[in-house]
This record gives sequence, structure tokens and C-alpha cells, in this order.
Amino acid sequence: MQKIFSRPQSLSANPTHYCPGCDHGVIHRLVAESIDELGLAERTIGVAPVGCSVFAYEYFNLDFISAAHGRAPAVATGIKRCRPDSIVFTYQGDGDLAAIGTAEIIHAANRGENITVVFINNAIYGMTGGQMAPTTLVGMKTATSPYGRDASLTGNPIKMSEMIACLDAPAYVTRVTVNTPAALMKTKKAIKNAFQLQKDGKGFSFVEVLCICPTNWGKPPAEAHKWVTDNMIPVFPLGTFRDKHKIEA
Amino acid sequence: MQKIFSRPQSLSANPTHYCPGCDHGVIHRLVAESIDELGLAERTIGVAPVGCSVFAYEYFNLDFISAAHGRAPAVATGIKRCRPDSIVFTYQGDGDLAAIGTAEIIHAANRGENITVVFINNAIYGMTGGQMAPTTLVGMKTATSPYGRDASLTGNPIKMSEMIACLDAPAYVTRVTVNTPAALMKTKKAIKNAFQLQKDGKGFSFVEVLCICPTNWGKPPAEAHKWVTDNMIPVFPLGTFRDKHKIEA
Amino acid sequence: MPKWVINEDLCKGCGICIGRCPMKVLGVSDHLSAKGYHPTKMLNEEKCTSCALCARSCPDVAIEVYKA
Amino acid sequence: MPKWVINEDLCKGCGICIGRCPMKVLGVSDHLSAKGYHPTKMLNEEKCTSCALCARSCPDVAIEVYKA
Amino acid sequence: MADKILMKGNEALAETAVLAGCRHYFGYPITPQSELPEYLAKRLPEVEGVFLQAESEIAAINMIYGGAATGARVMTSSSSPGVSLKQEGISYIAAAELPCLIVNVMRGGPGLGNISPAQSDYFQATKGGGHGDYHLIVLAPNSVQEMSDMTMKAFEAADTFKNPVMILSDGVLGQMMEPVVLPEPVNFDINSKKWGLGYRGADKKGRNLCTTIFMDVEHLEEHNWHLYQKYQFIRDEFEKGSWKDLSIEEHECEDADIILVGYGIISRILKTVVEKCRKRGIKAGLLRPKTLWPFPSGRVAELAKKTKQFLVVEMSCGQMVEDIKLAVEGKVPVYFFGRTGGTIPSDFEILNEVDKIVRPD
Amino acid sequence: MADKILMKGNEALAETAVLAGCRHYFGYPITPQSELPEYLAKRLPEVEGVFLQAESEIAAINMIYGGAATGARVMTSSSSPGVSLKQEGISYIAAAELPCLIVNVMRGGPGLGNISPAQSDYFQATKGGGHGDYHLIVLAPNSVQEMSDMTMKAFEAADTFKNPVMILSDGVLGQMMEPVVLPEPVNFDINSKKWGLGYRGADKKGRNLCTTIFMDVEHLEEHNWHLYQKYQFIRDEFEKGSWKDLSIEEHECEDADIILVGYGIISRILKTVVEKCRKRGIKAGLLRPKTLWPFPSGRVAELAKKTKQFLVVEMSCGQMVEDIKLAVEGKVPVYFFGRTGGTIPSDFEILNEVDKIVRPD
Amino acid sequence: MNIPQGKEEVIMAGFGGQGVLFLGKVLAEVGMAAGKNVSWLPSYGPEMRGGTANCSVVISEAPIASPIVNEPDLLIAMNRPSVTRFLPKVKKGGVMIYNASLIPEETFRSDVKAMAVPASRIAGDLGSERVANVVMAGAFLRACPVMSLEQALKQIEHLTPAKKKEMLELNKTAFTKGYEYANA
Amino acid sequence: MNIPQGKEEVIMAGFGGQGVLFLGKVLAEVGMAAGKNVSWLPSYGPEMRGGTANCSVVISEAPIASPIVNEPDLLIAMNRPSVTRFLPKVKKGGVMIYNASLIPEETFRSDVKAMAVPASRIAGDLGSERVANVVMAGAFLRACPVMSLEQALKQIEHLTPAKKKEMLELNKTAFTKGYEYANA
Ligand SMILES: Cc1ncc(C[n+]2csc(CCOP(=O)(O)OP(=O)(O)O)c2C)c(N)n1
Ligand SMILES: Cc1ncc(C[n+]2csc(CCOP(=O)(O)OP(=O)(O)O)c2C)c(N)n1
Ligand code: SF4
Ligand code: SF4
Ligand code: SF4
Ligand code: SF4
Repeated sequence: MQKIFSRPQSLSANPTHYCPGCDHGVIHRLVAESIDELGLAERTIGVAPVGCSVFAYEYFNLDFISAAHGRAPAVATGIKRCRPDSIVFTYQGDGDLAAIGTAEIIHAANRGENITVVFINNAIYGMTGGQMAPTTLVGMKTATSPYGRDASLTGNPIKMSEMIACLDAPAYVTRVTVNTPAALMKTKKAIKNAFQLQKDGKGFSFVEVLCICPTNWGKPPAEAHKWVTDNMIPVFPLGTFRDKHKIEA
Repeated sequence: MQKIFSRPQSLSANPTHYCPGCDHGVIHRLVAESIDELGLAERTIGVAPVGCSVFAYEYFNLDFISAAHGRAPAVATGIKRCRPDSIVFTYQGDGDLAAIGTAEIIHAANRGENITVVFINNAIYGMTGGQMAPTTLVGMKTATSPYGRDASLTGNPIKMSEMIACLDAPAYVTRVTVNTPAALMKTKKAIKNAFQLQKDGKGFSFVEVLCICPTNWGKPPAEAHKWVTDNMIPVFPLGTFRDKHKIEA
Repeated sequence: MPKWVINEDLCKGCGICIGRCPMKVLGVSDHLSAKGYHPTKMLNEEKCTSCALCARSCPDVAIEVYKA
Repeated sequence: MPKWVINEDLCKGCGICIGRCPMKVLGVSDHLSAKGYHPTKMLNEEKCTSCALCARSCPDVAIEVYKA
Repeated sequence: MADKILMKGNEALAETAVLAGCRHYFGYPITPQSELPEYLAKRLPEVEGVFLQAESEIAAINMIYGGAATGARVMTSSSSPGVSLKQEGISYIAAAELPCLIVNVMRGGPGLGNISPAQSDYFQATKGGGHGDYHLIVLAPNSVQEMSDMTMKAFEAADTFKNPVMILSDGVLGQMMEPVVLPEPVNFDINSKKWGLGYRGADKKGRNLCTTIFMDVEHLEEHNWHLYQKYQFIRDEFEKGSWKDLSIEEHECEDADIILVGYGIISRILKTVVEKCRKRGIKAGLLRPKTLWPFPSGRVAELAKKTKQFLVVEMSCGQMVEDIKLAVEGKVPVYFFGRTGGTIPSDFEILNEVDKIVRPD
Repeated sequence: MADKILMKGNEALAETAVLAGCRHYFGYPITPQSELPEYLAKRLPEVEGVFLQAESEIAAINMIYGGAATGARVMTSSSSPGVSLKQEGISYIAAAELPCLIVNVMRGGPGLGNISPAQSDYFQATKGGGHGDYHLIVLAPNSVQEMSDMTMKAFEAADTFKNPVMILSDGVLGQMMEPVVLPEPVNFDINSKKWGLGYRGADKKGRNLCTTIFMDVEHLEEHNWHLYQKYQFIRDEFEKGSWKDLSIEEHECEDADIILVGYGIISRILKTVVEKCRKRGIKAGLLRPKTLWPFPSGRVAELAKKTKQFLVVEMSCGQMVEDIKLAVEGKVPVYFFGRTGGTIPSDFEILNEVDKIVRPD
Repeated sequence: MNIPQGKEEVIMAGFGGQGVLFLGKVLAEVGMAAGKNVSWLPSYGPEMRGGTANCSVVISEAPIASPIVNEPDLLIAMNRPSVTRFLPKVKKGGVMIYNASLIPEETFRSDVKAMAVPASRIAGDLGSERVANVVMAGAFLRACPVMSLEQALKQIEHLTPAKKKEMLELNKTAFTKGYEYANA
Repeated sequence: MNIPQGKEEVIMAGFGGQGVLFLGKVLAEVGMAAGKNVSWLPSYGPEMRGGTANCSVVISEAPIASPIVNEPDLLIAMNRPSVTRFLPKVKKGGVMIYNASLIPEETFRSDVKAMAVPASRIAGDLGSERVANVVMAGAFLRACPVMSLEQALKQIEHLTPAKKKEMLELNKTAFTKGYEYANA
């Protein structure tokens, strides 16, 4: 019998604490596969955020550090500047990266730090129980926008990829999702591209993944994945906003 | 004898502590004139930054508060939300707004707070003695970039107006300068537009002014003003990046 | 040796694999796992083409797929 | 009463006004002000057209301009 | 009993803030206090108030700085790591003498730690986690009822002394439900504070200014001693003045051979311990500081003359115990027992400690 | 004398960091310490090091967290308001037991205050301005020479105890120039720390992990007491062990009727005062804590048995005086004299205070 | 009606979705309505994610010192892991009510009275497994009779969100069935 | 050579642009080269902006307790405001060297010896007003003779940036002129 699919090396065997159907698990796997395929495992250092993926370090067989909420890009900068030969990536949610961590991600990107950022945009704060994120859609009801997000009071969802693509330094900025097998393959490619670029010393790479939070959206996974297509993608268009080195070409 | 020009009402008679030729003084005057002409003086609240203009409150006859370094937009938000009938503006330097205050300005802009921001971009930290700012030009020598800013280590100058114009909410985003009489008139118009919009409840208005820091640039004012044309404008193009309500039309 | 192997301790019964299986050969088992979930089970291994779409869709990497 | 009045306590001798005066009627006085600057002075009031460009350019609002 | 409602501590605090006339909340989510902002996100719009989730704790505390400067009753809340981020802002607010309410629902630290209840931010709250010589008034409730009562008091104290007030709570008090009787609503008028930015009453003289920079050494020193005087005044008000009731709670201390000291949730456990001690013939007493700053040092010093020893119990490695020692001045032994990381000491183990002390062998 | 150079305190500290093997600086400008980053901006590139001006103090301290986790010798520096912003990060670094150097060149507070010298961040530095039970090792130089010497020691202590070390200086020490003799450079190898992230030595077992979250109450409590034990050990090392020399400096305390206590720049003024006192027949002594945490309480307690009183002098409203009182335990009176806002007390006025105490009337 | 030992300390535990916290709330409300002192303390935090949930309720004649329950008088176990985790902590002579639909019968502890209630099945029969927690609440009232069934049902009414009227009847029947089953 | 009273406490003050801090540095280097203990403390901060600058230097046989100078033995005043601000603080019997080009002569203090040095003019004659500070340094050496002129000039060399060779001669002459003027 030939093995068609099994767990990648860099992904630990620990069961995750994620809710049933949560996309975090699948994206962890794609990151681990990319690292394995590029042979980077032994020199990769991951930076976990504060968010549901705070325990990401439990799920990867890699050197890892857990950063303070929002500061992963600064932590990654410190690591990369002290260990330039290592491959450094951050894995951050939208509260972590687009709210409290805004300054750190913008400036790491603007400096063109040679790191990779995997940005999990599920339009909500998961770990703390479903509060509004800067990425929450207008009208969406959350624990802190019980009447639905009102643009006149709190503005519109913030588009990090577009904003980061305004900066000169970033090498690669792309937005993908995992709500279908096809989309998932694309995301795999994007994440692998990002690490490839870092490996080649090409600078800052940023992959935004539109994800579901079945628990706090109050929707079963399948329905949630459809909701991504119907509601999130229209606001957060998929696509590549920067590809300095034509790696997708 | 008819008076052609004298000090605006809202500008106090105190001599400023600014260095000879520093643009801060002229811009203070334009802000005061705009407020006077729109008859907003008695309901305007200014927010001073930490920077050379930390004492701005000494130079305006207006209610004023001095914010912590970089937090003026948050302070202004607190004020505006508690006193919606008041006119609130922040006056911030590039260290204050584009470095430590990145998250606060981005999110105040993204929420569309109905405030006015006057952003003094002199490509350097003035008050603290000429350190590098995120807006410092590549190759420019400063106290903390003694060999000239190296894009490969610290990236390129950050363009705040362009970045803020990526957001949906802002009503008005423009970049001007004051290095010639003509430019100065334009800046006056821009600042007045910004306050007009706030008065009309149209939301967030942002005026970036390219300024000189003769002291830390080590250039006499006239030369410095020319340097703006020759070196800064090519990197920070003048123009209006957002004008939702066609106020310039 | 079976084509399709599931680790019931990892499966959280989210049902994603079931929905993604082109051959519709996966279903929910009625027993509860130790963690309190109803794990996915193989209904008809013959029809399974070992495409591994289920495995690749599983957030918990609970499925392994083999081909004869 | 003069067209052009300067407040020497405000003037910092930055020279901007001198450079911006289209009639070139402004110059540097040789005495030091209390603050230790050489304030600007009017060289030839006749030629001054009261355009007030100097005053509008002055960062320290040290100049007032009148017209007959 | 009719008006008793079953509420979480976080919710009781939030509802009382509204009843106290607070119409503006600025904060950022963090466990174990998120029910507080979530409650206000629902409630404030019902009373034309503003609930604003800030982009961070730092933005939140600076919104408070701006909001408080207008004279409005404003509040923020967070938990340990988030409160650490507010330290610069808190120093500014104290320096500017702005009234406001800051809530810390403490969790386990240092670092990210965990979200279980703890009391390890005592030093930060009472000695000043921020830079410079300043003090917060720090209140420590021990029940859902007090989460409500002390919130009303907090806003009063803040306005009376023009000083930020912190409610130092913990995960248990925030999360637990108990029956609570809510207070009557008060009418608060932002324009009652004529110093407020944007105040436009006819009696306004000149302009209103709020700043914390005093470049001249003389001016800053003057300001520092002015604050110092104010803090002494607050001390007196709580030690013997009209705020005395908020200072301390005591049980059977007069004849006690051993006085157990603890604040917040711990004080309730200590009460059981005291009862059990008395049953078993041990003359124990309970001293519970309700206000942590100003600390009731005077009363502690008095008791130090009467009792044989103190046992301080905290959910920390020992912080408040320093203030007890400072007050006791070595007159009698001061023992400490602490549990950390979210463990709440049981009455059994504390009783055990008491035994070790009073019945050594 | 040949190798004496005239240097600013900030520069001497910076150059010594380089000699200590520090190759990475992350910080944000603030007066009165900016010469420090400015010096390193020039110097580090000369030795293939990295100087990086962060976007804020918060980014800087988190870069330190990441950098220190690799095993590199890293440092940051700031002044009071900037240090307040670092408190969350400092708590994380202490929790993760990462060695690094943090410099606070203190200025006047609270709030923006001013840029003149002050000592009002003592509580923040020694009691923990951040959340949770943790401690920094805090060194207090009093000369440009010590700005250098203590920097070398700081990196050693940080690595020895796996703990962040703070140098608590002030505007005068940072800005003044004095002749200084710099130490010999040491060879530091990042790979000497096998726990470092990215360490790839053949002897590496499994992966290296750095985290501060302990969700299980048991684990966090275990970690808290582990840290507590470590802090006790550090205490002993400074009190009686191999770090004793760094703990304290004394002059004529043995027979003193009054012991003057002060740290940093103040200790130098007190030395003059002691001399003048002795000349005038007043038996005065000088006690100078060189290390503020762990505090030399043991020695203070001993002296409390010998002397008649203490006079603590600080550039604050009174912070270190609490640690003196804790050690003295009421055995003799502890007096306090403070100047704030940037005023540096003159020997005259201190002498005056001494007179009031020893020759009342 | 009074509480046997003057104080009843209860721990209830189960899977995330089993509504253990609501179950606790019912107990507390019932206790409060009966004029007792009550406290309710949830487990919070990571347990939210996927795992298990539990909650402590104290119902007491005297004021409650601490809401923390280390040694419960009564354990309501909704699933097997909860038995493993909490049964050992139950006081000697205490009671465990367990969800017999998910927990196979066995001899648990000789010194603890075990009441089997097939809550999930009963709830399923009523049309929704989700009300198994309310069934257990009914059973609890039997074990700790602080008020009459009628009075208790009033509390259920008051606890069920007004807009969820359809839930109301279901909850009432579930509570009653639990009460009756425990009676049998 | 020894310092008269064993310790010389100096304050020098002037406008921002007058190089007062460098002047202080020269004094400190000279003192250090003479084997004395020295300290140098600048005014820093807002005074930078536009206003005035001043700096304290202590040169002493014994170790220096504090670098802060409250009552200087010697004041070097580069402009009028500095006289107003610091002259009152000078010790009885102390000395003030003042820049006579900017400060009109008058009777300042009967108990303080006033030395007039037209530093700006001398410097101007040498081709650059900017070296007025160095002229004053020369005058200082006369007032506080810690070493010979020759030795002092070596320090000037060592203090002038290598790449500013053209400055070197200018500085040396300026220093010498100041020394000689004060001599006269
Ligand atoms: C300084 C600080 N503030 C707030 C928190 C609380 N907190 C933890 S995770 C989180 C946000 C989680 O949302 P997100 O980043 O979107 O990640 P997700 O959980 O959705 O994957 C917050 C606010 C914290 N731990 N630290
Ligand atoms: C928290 C904090 N960090 C740093 C500083 C020091 N500081 C004061 S102003 C300033 C930057 C000034 O530059 P900019 O904002 O560009 O204004 P400018 O002086 O050029 O007008 C800095 C870093 C401070 N006061 N507070
Ligand atoms: S809360 Fe949302 S983001 Fe977090 S694990 Fe559950 S589903 Fe995933
Ligand atoms: S330092 Fe620069 S910005 Fe500041 S006042 Fe002087 S010229 Fe203006
Ligand atoms: S996708 Fe994975 S976890 Fe979800 S049901 Fe299928 S096997 Fe189970
Ligand atoms: S512009 Fe103003 S300050 Fe400058 S020289 Fe002219 S009058 Fe003086």
C-alpha cells in the first residue's frame, strides 16, 4: 500500500485544542508541509501570537517562542537580527495583527524584515469569546457589537493586505482562503512561496488567510465556509497585491 | 492706515521656543487663522503631541491638552466622543504620528473619527536632537543613522497620507508644504478645508505638511526650503489623496 | 490493510471531510469518542478512490489515506 | 505711522522674510536683540508695496504691515 | 429580597457604572473581564452612551485621558498584562489629576501567565507601576455586591479628589454570580466640572488647559509636592475622615492572638478560617483592607500593640505583606502564606498554617 | 592615567556594552539618554553589530524579548515614560527568564514631567512595574566609571541568573563627562547558550522553546515558586555570596550616630555631607546601596542595631525609604529628605537636615 | 424548606456543549428564589475551546464565605470524564447524579450515593438532547428539595428568554421529567 | 601646578550658538591632562531650542563628590543674560571672565573680580566669531593655571577633529590670544 496522505514531519502529533472545524488546524498543516518541502525545519523559528493559536508551539516540531499580544513582528525582528541564518515566521490572528499589533506589523513590513507572516483573518476575536475585530464585517453581530458593527461608529473592516502593499519594502503580499479544496491548494502555494522568498533573502512576505471561527460565528463549519465566499470575499477580495520577484509567475 | 496683516485672534502673543526659521510657527498661524475664519475658536479643543510642538498649547488661545507621545489621536477620540459638539484637532510630528503613534492614527482614521489631524513631516525627530524618523529619506544622515539611512536595514520613508488614503472612512487626505508663498497659501486652504469638513460632521480629515527642521538638518531656512523641493517632494509627492466631499472642487 | 484510516482521538466530528468527499462515502458514527464527539466513519471503502480530499481538508489531520 | 513694523523680541533673524520680499527692501540689522539674534530691518520703506509676503512668511509672526 | 438579582461581578460593576452616570467606556477585550465591556456594549447605547472598543489598551487609557479631561465620568477595564500596558497613560492621568475609573480583574502572571484569579498586581496598583511619584486610590471588593457598591464609591472618590481610582478585583470576583442589590441611579452632569475641556458655561474664565509637562525644575517640583500634599489629605480622609468606612473591615480583632490579613476574595475564606479557629479555641481575628491605597497603616499599627502576630494571606508570592510589615514595624511577627498561579487557598490549608504558628511542635 | 578618557555616562555605558559582547541594540530615542543609542548607531556597525531604532519602546522591548531568546547579549535603553511602556514586555522577559540589559536614565515625572534628573522610578524598577510576581536585578551607578563597570557586571549577572538586569541611572549620570577607564573586551559566543532559539549545536536535544503561558494552575504556580526560589538565591548571592561587592558601599558607618542613605548621584553628595559632618563633630556615616534589588536589607538591619538614626535622601517623594524602613523594623527612627522635579539637593540643605535631627532647637 | 446540612456545595461538569453553566444558573436561581444565599462560579478559559466545562454552585442558609468548592456534597456528572475528575473529590456520604445515557453504570464509590438519570435519552425523547441539562436540574431539586416543583417551574419560566417561548414548554417538561425520574 | 583652593568650580554660559559646551570640554580636558579630577555637566533639554546654554566644570585635586555647581568660583559669561543669571551665584572673592564684545562694561559685584575679554571681537579679527569660546578658554588658563600654555595647546590639538585641520591653527591662535589678552 502506498501512503497518499499523512501528517507532515514538522507538525507534532499533539491533538489541538481548536474547536471542531476551525481552520487554524488546516493552516498549521500547510505551514508545516511548506517548511518540510523546503527543507527548512531545523533552522526555522516560529513566533506564536496571543489568540486561539497561542499554543501553536505545541503543534509544530520547531523552535518556537510565544510573543505578547500583537508584538510577534517585533519579536521576530529581534530573532532574525540576532540569528540572520534562521527562517523566522509569525502566525497571527486579526486581533493580534490588525488591532493591538498594528504598529509592529506596519513597521516590520516597512523595514522589509526578511520574515514571513501568516495572518489568520477570521473577522473576530476567537480566544476571548467572539468580540469585534477591526476586520469584523459591517452589520456583523459580535460580543462587543451586539447590534451589529456600525460603520458610522467604528468604521469599516480594515484591509491589512492592501495597506501593507502600499509600502515599498514587502516582497510578497497575498490574500487567500481555505474554504474549498481548490482554495486550500492555492493557500498552500502562497505559504510555500512566502517561505521560499525568505529562504532566498528576498525580504518581507505576508500571507493573509480568510478563515472561519465556527464557534463565535455560531455557524457549523460547512455553512461558515460558504459564508466566507458569500460575505467575506466581497469585502476582502482574494488576490496578490505585491509580488516583487514574480514568484507566482 | 489700513492693517494688511497681523496676528490671528486664536494665536497667543507668546514668543515661541522654536528654532529660527522653523516651519512650526507658520503652520500654527495657518491653523489659528482657519479656526478664526470659521468662527470655531470657542468650541475648539487642540491636542498637542510630544515633539517640538509639545508646547503648542502655549501658542493658541484655545482649550488644549497635551497627549502622551504618539497617542494624540486616541486622546482626541476620547474628547470628541465625550464632547461631540466640540471641534477637535491634533497637531503631530512624524515621530509622534508615524512611529510610536502608528496604531492610534491608523485606527482613528479607520473609525472615521470626526477630527482633524495636522501632520508635520520634517523627516526627523526634532525635539530629541535629530534622530531618524520613519519618514527620513534614504541616505539622509541623522543622529541615529550616522552613515545615512540604509533602505536595506531600515526600509524606505513611510508615506502616511498614501497609507491612510487606503482606508474607507477618511473624508480628506492631502499633502502640502510651506516652502514658498504659493505653497503656503495652498496649505492654508487645505487646513481650512479640513476644519470645514469637521464642522460639517463629514469625518476624519488629515493634512500632511512637509516641513523643515533647519537645526537638525544643519541647513539655514532658505536652503532647507529649497531642499524640500529638491529632495522631499520627489519622495513625498504633494497632492490630495482623498476628497470624499469634493471640498477642493 | 484499509485504504482509509481515522484516528478517533483526533477527530472532532466537524463533518468537513464528509462534505468534501466526492464519492460521498463518509458518514457520522453514532458512538461518542472519549472527547465527546461523533467521529467520522467510512461507509463504503470499495467506492473510496483514495483521492485524500477528506484528509487534506481535515483541520485535525485525523485521516490517513493509502492506495493499493 | 510706518507701513512696516517689526517686533524685535519675536524676530529670530532667520532671514526668511528677507528672501521672500519681492522688492528686496529688507535687511539684517547689526545689533543683537535681547535674545541674541540680529533682527530684520526695513532698508527702504518707500519701495515697500505692503504686499505683506514677509509677514505671511514669518514663522514668528513678528511683522505687521499697513497700507496708507 | 425582591430586588436582588443574580449577576456576575463583572456585570454588576458595569451596570453600576451606568447608574453612576458613566456614559463612556473605552477598553480592549481580555479574559477574565470581557463580560464587563460586553455588558456595556449592549447597555450604553440604550442610554445614549458610547461604548468604544479601542485598538489596544494603550489607545484605551489615552481615550480615557482625553475623555476624563472633558469632565465626563469615564472608565476602562482590563486584566494584568493589559494593565501593564496602561502604565504610561495612568501616570499621565494621575499627573493631570483627572478623575476616572480603571478596573483590573487580576489574572495569573508574570508574562502571559494564565487567566485564573490572582493578586500579584498589588505592587503595580499601590506603589505605582508607572514612572514618577503618584498614587491611585485602590479599592478591593470581595463580593459581587461590593463590585457594585465600590464602583459607585469609586466615581465619587475620583471626582472628590481629582484622582484616578482603580478597582483591583480578580478572576473569581469577576466571573462568579451572586445576588446583588443595585444602587439608585445618580444624575451626573459633565458641566459640573468647570475645568473640563470644552466646558462653555458663561462663568468660564479664559481657556481650559490640561498638561503634564513642567519643563522648569521649580514648577515640576512644586507640582510634585502639591500632589504629595493631596495624597496626604486622601490618607487622612480614609484613615479618620469621611471615607473611613471604605478603609477597612474587621472581625474579632480586639482580643485576637493572631490576626489574619487578606483582601478581596481571600478575606472571605479567612472569615471561615477565623470562625473555625474560634470554634477550636484559637483567638483569631480578621483584618481586611477594603482600600489598598491609602493603606490602613494606622489601624494595623494599633492592632500590632494588641495582638501576638499577624498572618498575611495573598494569592501572590507576598506583596501586601510589605505594607503590613511597614505598619507593624517589627513589634510582632508577621507571617505570610501565599498560593499563586490561580490556586485559591482552601480554609483547610490556611487553618493548617495558623496551627503551625500558634501550636508549634 | 594614559588610558583615562573623558566620556559622557551614556557613552561610557554604550561602549562598555560593546566590550561586553553586546552586538544588538533595540531602542527608541528619549532625552536624557539619546546619546546612548546615538553612540551605538555609530559603533555597532563597526563591529558587525546591529543598531535598530524601533518604532516605539514597546516594539523595542519585544525585539529584546526575541533577541534575548536566541542567546545573544542584547540591550535597550530609555527614560521614565518610555520605561513605563516597556512594563508588559519586561514582565514577559522576567517570566521567560531571559538575560538582557535594560537601562533607565530617569527623568522627572509623573506624566511627561521634564527631562531633568530624578529618582522617582525606584518602585517601578524594584517592586515590579509590570504585572505578576517577578524581579529585575537593579544596579545603581553613581559615576561615569560605574556606568561602565556596572554594564559589564550587568551582562554577567543577567547570564548567570537568567534574569533581566536594569541599570537605574539618571539624567546627571547620563549627561555628565568624567574620566573613565574602560574594561578589557570579552569574547561572547551566542552559542554558549544552548537553550537559545536557533541554536543548532550537535548536542541540541529536541527543539528549543520559549513561552510564558502556563494555562494549568498547577504549572503556573510551580513556575511562580521556581522564580521565587531563584530570587531568594540571587538575594543570598548579593547578601553574602560572590556578588557581595556589588551590593553596597559604606563610609564611617561603624561608629555613626546618624547614617545617611542614598543611591546614585545622591550618594556622592552625601559623601561630602558626611565629611563636613565629621569635620563639625557630627558622627555621620554613609550607606550607599549599589544594588537596589536585591536590596541590602541584612546590612541595614545590622546597622540599625548600632546607629541612632537613618536619614534617607532621594530625588523623589520617598521610595527607597520604604525598603530602609522594612529593614530597620522600627528599631531606630528613619528620616527622609527629598527633592524632586529635577532639583538636586545641595550638600548645604542636607547638612541642614542633619542638624535639625542631631541638634534640634 | 431547609437544606439538610445547612449548606449544599455542588459541582456540575460535562462536555462544552452540554449546557453545564446554564444548569448551574438554574440551581442558583432556584436557591435564591428559595431565599437562600447562593453563589455560582464557572470554569472559564481554555476549557471553553473544545474541551470540558464545569461550574460550582453553593446554596446555603448562612452567608457564603467562598464560592470555591473543593469537596462537593453533590456532583452532577454529564459525561464520563467528569466522573473521573470530580467523583474522588465528593464528600463522604455525598451524592452523584450522573447522566446514565453516556455513563455506563458501575460501582463508583461505596461512600457516595450514585443516582443514575438517563438525561440525554430523556431529553432526546422530548425532541432535543440539548435539554439534558434541564432534566438534571429537575433531578437535583429532588436531591436538594429547597422548594416545590411548582415554584421551581416558575424559575424556569423566568430563566427562559422571552423570545424563546417555544423553549419554555420543552424546558418545563424536561425539568419535570427529571424531577419525576429521580423520584422513581 | 596646583589649583589655588584645591578645587575650581566653573560655570560657563552663553547663547545656543556660542559653543559653550565645547568651551567646557576644553577646560575639562586641560584639567584632566594636568592630572586633576574633573567633571563636566551640560545644561540639556529645552534650552537647546533657540535659547541659552550653560555648562558646569569642576577641576579638583581630590575626587569630586558632585558635578553640580551651585556656587561657582569662576564664571565665564559669553553674553549679557548669563551675567544676570549666574553672577549672583558666584562665590565671594570669585572671578568672572566676560565677553566684553557683547557685554558693556559696568561695576558688576564689588566682591567678584571681573575680567573683560573682548572674545567675539578677537575671534572676529581672527576670521570667525565662532572661536570666541576658544579665546575664553585661553583666558581661563590664565585665571586657573593648571598647566603651561604649551601643554594646553597640545590638548587643543587632541580636541580638534582630525578632518578639521584648518580649524586647528585657528583654535590654537584663538586660545593663545585669549591667554595673552588675559595676561595683559
Ligand atoms: C495585552 C493583552 N491584551 C489582550 C489580551 C486578550 N486577548 C487574548 S487573544 C485576543 C484576541 C484574539 O483574537 P485574534 O487575534 O483574532 O485571534 P483568534 O483567537 O481569533 O485566532 C485578546 C484580545 C491579552 N492576552 N493581552
Ligand atoms: C514615550 C515616549 N517616548 C519617547 C519620548 C521622547 N521624544 C520626545 S519628542 C520625540 C520625537 C519628536 O519628533 P517628531 O514627532 O518628529 O516631532 P518634531 O520634534 O520633529 O516636531 C521623542 C522620541 C517621549 N517623550 N515619550
Ligand atoms: S474560537 Fe474560533 S478561532 Fe478559536 S479555535 Fe474555536 S473556532 Fe477556531
Ligand atoms: S528642532 Fe527642528 S522642528 Fe524643532 S523647533 Fe527646531 S527647527 Fe523646529
Ligand atoms: S474533518 Fe477531520 S475532524 Fe472533521 S470530521 Fe472529518 S476527520 Fe473528523
Ligand atoms: S521671518 Fe520673522 S523671524 Fe525670520 S527674520 Fe523675518 S521677521 Fe525675523
